[in-house]
Amino acid sequence: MSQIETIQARLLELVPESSWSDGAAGDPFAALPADGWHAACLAVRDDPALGFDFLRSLSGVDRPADDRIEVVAHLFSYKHRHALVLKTHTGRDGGALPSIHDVWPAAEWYEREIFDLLGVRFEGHRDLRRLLMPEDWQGHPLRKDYREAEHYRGIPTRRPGYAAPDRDEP
Amino acid sequence: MDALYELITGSDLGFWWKQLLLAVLIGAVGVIVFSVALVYAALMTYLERRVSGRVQSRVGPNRVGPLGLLQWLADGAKMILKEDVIPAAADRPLFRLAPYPVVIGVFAAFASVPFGEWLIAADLNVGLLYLLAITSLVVVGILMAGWASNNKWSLFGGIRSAAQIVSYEVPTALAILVVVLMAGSLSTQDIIREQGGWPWDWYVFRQPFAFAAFFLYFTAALAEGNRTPFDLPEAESELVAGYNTEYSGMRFGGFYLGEFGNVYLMCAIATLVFFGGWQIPGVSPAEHHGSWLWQIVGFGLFFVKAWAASFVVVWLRWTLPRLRVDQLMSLCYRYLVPLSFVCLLGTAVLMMLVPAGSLFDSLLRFGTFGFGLLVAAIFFWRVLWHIRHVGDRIDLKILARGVRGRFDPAIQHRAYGAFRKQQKQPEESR
Amino acid sequence: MTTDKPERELVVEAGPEGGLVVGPIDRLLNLARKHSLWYMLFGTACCAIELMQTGGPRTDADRFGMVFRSTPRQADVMLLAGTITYKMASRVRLLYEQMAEYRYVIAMGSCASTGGLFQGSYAVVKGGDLIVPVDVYLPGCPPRPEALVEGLMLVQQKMEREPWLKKAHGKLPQPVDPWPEGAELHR
Amino acid sequence: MSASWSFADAIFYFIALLTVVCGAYAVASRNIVRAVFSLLGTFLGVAGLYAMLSADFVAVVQIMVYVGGILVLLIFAVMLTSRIEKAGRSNPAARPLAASLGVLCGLASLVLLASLALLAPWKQTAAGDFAPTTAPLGEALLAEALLPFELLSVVLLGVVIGAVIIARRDPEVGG
Repeated sequence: MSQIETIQARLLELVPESSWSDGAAGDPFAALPADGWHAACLAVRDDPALGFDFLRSLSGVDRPADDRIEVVAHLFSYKHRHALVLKTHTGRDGGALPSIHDVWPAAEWYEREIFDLLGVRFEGHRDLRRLLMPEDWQGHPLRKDYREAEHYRGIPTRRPGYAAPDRDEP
Repeated sequence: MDALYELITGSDLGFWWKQLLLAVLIGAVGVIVFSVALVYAALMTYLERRVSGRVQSRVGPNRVGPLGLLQWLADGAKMILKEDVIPAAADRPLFRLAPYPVVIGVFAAFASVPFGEWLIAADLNVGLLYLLAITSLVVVGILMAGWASNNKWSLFGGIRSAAQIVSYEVPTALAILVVVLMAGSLSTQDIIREQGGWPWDWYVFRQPFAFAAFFLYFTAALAEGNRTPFDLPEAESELVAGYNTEYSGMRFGGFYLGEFGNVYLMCAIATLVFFGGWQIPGVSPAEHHGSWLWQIVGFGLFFVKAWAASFVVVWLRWTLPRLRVDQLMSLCYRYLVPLSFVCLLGTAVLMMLVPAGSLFDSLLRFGTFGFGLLVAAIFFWRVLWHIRHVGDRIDLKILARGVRGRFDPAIQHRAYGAFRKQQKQPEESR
Repeated sequence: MTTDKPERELVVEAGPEGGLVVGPIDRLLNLARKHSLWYMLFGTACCAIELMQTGGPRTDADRFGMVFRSTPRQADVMLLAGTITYKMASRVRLLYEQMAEYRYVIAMGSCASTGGLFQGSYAVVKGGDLIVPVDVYLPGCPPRPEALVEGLMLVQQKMEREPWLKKAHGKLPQPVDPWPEGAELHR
Repeated sequence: MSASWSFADAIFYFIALLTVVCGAYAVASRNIVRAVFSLLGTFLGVAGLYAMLSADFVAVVQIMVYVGGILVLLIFAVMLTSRIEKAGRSNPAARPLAASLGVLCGLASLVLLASLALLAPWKQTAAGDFAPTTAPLGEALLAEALLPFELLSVVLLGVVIGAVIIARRDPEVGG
């Protein structure tokens, strides 16, 4: 049994509601429903056979066609030297997810970034402020249907009289 | 000064005329001292920038005047022209007042610094003590600036500076006391007169404790003047610009000049206390006293000694990294203060046991002098060793050829030719 | 608010007879001013690396009397060294406002001049002149230290031709400030 | 003594004025930081008065100890008080009861001092020539007044040791 199959078996044991995908175009991943997200993360971290002690990346993907935003966690275990991708999703309008910053403290800023750029609220996050954009910014720039305002606090967002690439294409 | 004073008091002018003339005389002396001190402080900034340039293998300011010598004039005029910003939340009266104690503290001290035998504004009976006392006004000014700016970096800078200056005043004063003990006087001129022109007559080489006291004094004075490696109050990586963060224009200029004036001051004190002041080798004080020529030579000697010490201060600044606050304090209280007490006690014991002029006294003196020479020789040998091991980049020949070598393209080509070739080759092969 | 292109005529061109009369006192003051151009130790992105290099041995800005000061109060020229994000914009403006008069601004590199490479980005200010009045624009990504020194010398030339006494009393046009008095930017 | 003012008299009155005004400001100011800083003027003024009394050594030591040491210590102490947050009204002496008490005490001592000054038979002597005082002071300290001098130094030593013991952190309680 290869390493990834071991992980798959153990994961299905721990989190039965996860659906496994072999990830035809990339890494294999496990998709979870939003309400099992926090428990699943805790489980894969604390299980001695999995032992994912390191959150390599936490990112978000906007999928307007499915009307949802996916959140992807790339995990790694220093102990066993294996990796795993976990995915979950939430709705685009006011979607919320449980925060996992208490599982991996590194998630704190990642979640702030996802909140900032995609507008996912992470419930239980202790300091959910915008990370990259100014705090009074309107909208979430990485959403596919984002349209930039003409001005931000009086600063024109396009250079006056300057042919800029069209950013409004959906 | 004294002669003019006697001329005025001895004349048969009316009472009011005498008073007026005396006031004018005092005012004139004040203005002269202040201007001289200003120019010296300003020249110090020039020295700082040129030496830092050389240390970092740059050139330094060279556009204003010959060799950039008038750079300080440009800076000064610029500072006067700049807007004088007072932050809205600042404590306005204190903010405006703060530069004055600093400027007064430093420049009033110049009144008691001898530039030559005749060139001293006030040869005070308690001269050295006055120098140490009046410069403590600087602390108050710095604290005032730190508080009044209403800026946390300013306050940190001000408090650090105050703690540092107050602490290091102790070893500074104790190290100077070693010499006061030997000279039996606090007057700056008396201390210089007690020494001689030859290096082995200087107090620094009189006996081993004085030699150690010089290094203690120099270290502690560096810290008192907020100079690197003790420039924590204005560490720009931590505190923006320390206590003068909020100051602009000429108020900042006051702090700036005060700081550099302080550097010259500490070097002048080192010169007069340890290095024989204006004494000329082979010229007796009696000969010195009456002759214009010797006065000028003495002035020149004092100038050279003090500026050589200033050069070392600047050199240290651009060589050494900064200390931490706790290291700074432990250096003062755990090493410098006990060591200076040891020096003071040792000097007293030596003075009790060894009568002046005895064989053992001469042995001590020349032994210390020889040891000093040895230290200097080892130091310069190390410097040369390092320069040689840098590689071809610095050619000692060019130093030896002196000024001419710097302007003669042929010599430059010969000296730097090898280095240039080395540099070109990798570019061509790429 | 300000959407018009800021006017960026040099002050020199504003006078009669092709230039303003610069009197002898002005000349002297300008000589002092231009040789003591202290720049602010401030960088927003990669151009700041070249800014550091400019103070180093090869270009040595100190030859012209240009040294850095780390506090805006004591700086004469602000170098917008690098990409300015919207989040940084209020800080840039605040630093500019903290500088004591007279003050000059150099937009160093493409990003600070026009937004440059990040023209299409949602997060980048499209040119430093949208938040502070800019005197000199330096192209380059980033400009070489030599170019930066040339930019500083352009500021010197500008200072040289300014009738300082008149300027100090506000009788001459200044570079257009896109942020008039009272504009809300920083809190 | 001639009634006419000399230059030295003008300086004396200037210094006296500086001392009194700064001292009054230190007492009356509502801003405790400014009050402490105004002590600088008082200390300098007192040093000036010493200098005018030909006590050069005492004058210099006054500046060194009071300005360089005690004033800085006072400033540090004031900056550590909790009232400092509202520096504008940080001096509790401005409260009516305390202020009236202070004024009463001040008036009483003023009356006492003034009556003493007026009643006392002042001995008038011609102003002596300026003579350095450092050497006589040193000799007095190490000969006549040796015992009190040494006792004082023992007291100071005790104070220093006590301060160190109070300030020392117990290594077992916290690092």
